[in-house]
Amino acid sequence: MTAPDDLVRAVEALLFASEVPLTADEVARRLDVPDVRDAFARVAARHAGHGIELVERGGRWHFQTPADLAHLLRETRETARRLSRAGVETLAIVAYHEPVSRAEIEAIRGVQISRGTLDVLMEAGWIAPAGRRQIPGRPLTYATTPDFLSHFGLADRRDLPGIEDLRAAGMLKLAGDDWDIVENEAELESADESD
Amino acid sequence: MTAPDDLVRAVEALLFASEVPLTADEVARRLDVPDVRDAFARVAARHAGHGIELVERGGRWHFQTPADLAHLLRETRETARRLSRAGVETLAIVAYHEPVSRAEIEAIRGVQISRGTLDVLMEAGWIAPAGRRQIPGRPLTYATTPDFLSHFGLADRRDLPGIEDLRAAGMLKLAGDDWDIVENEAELESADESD
Amino acid sequence: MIDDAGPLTVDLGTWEGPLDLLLALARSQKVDLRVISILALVDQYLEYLKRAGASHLDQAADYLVMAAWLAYLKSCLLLPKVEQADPSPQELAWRLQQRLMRLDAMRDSGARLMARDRLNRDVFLRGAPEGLASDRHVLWQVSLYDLIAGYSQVKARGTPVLHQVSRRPIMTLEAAMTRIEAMVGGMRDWTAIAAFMPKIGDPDFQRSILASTVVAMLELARRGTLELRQDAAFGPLLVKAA
Repeated sequence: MTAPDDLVRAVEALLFASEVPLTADEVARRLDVPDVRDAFARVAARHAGHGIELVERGGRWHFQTPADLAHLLRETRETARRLSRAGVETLAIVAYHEPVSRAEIEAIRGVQISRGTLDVLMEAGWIAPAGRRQIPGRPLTYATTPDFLSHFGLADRRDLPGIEDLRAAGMLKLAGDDWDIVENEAELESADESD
Repeated sequence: MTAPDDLVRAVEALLFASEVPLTADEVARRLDVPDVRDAFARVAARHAGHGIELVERGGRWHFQTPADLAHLLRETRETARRLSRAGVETLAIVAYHEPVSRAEIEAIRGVQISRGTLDVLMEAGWIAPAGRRQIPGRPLTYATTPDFLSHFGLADRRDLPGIEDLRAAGMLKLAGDDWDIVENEAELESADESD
Repeated sequence: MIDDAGPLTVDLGTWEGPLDLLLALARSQKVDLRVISILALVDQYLEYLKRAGASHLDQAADYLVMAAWLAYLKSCLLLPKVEQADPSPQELAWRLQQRLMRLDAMRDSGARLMARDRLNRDVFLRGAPEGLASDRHVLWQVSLYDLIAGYSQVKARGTPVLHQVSRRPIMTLEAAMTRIEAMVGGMRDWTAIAAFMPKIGDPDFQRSILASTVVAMLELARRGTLELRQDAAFGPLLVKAA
């Protein structure tokens, strides 16, 4: 084991002490150095396979325990609240299609979504409003947040399970192209949509 | 670097995720092993000299960042801001008339000054309280500091240009200025000072 | 599970909308969703709906809309392939298939997402991080020129005000104190404050004299030169030498 250089030590200490995940830029700015990528890689390498690991989630880095030790740690922590089936489907639709409007989510699921479903996902910090679509009615769209990536252990949206296959199969295109049936229905439903 | 054994990994993860420092007994009980002393020593050795360290305090163990890196966890961000006009004028009045009370500054400026103005000048280290005036109400007076002189490159407060200099330099356009009148007024007004 | 449910009465409440039911039926064909038989699917859907019975019709309007649409689709598919409206029934059937595949893919993706190593369930963050703090320190920018120019402005602005103030007839605090100190030596008995005030007609000047006299007396009382007494609120203020 070689002695760590000062920058690597400093990067490690900052990431370890921080209460929130940090981007490489934030760390570099705090340490007043041009680049910390190499130091990040060295810290990550030092911990690989140990009881602490450094991971990247949506460009932000944090230390966490490895998943295989979950059984040792779980009992002290409350387990995450179970999401309803509608919640799970809605989250998946947002994650794979973002940004996506409520009417588009409903078109894919074939049912209206209750107001509570989006609220629960927003309260969990996993999705957030992501601007309005520039079409008549200017519907609000939703997208996932950095916390979503952290929570589900995704370095990037490209890590979403099977997203490339789904995209290649044309499954991730939103209404407006070849969705006449859906669109008619979506229009019908959107008339019911009060908000 | 050798592959860490499972117990060492588990000890490390447990101490990392715990919200409070843990005793060796607590860790041993959680992991259902007779002794963790050796594992503790190995975790401590792994981090020695790095940006994370395992320390014992009164029989309880926890991770912390090394003391020599503590300065990295606190950063001081310097932002440059222009002093407000009220601030500049107040500072000038203190410099020319010190020691001077707040009511006197207000009398000279012809407008009230907010408490914040004096606070900013004191925070900047340019003025400081300079005792109370021995008149009714015992108002606090202010004077400039050595930092003030060094910031403005002055050897002495008397190096500030006087009224005649200002007039000669064309900076003072109005005729009929009289220091005595101002000073009389300052004394008069000090009787009204409420704070 | 749909197979198992076979002859039982179908509770539409179990499915979230017709698409959900259709997907369940399509899956019951136990083939790749890409090759399901739309005709078989339509028949199963209508059959299930029939079994669901009238008791659920009130809450099943959208199921009936879908049933009508599917019946229409089926009839189109069964008709000989002549000049048909655009889109063709084959096209519509394909789209329905796509829709089911898509819903199925999202359902599957959601399950895979939930099964990932999740924060605070499978992986844990540091329990007690020190935290990073940011102190803001403001560097105030002001030059010597700003300072001098600022003072010049104060002086230039202040001058006219002074003339106005000096015209007002005023007894200064100093004057009042000198006057009272000179007079109070002889006052061994409680004496009303008015005795210390010169009789002058100008009411503005009178007010200034009263104010300065009272403040001067308070100051002299504090120094122990005289004593003050007031028997009732707003009553006459009495003075005597200490």
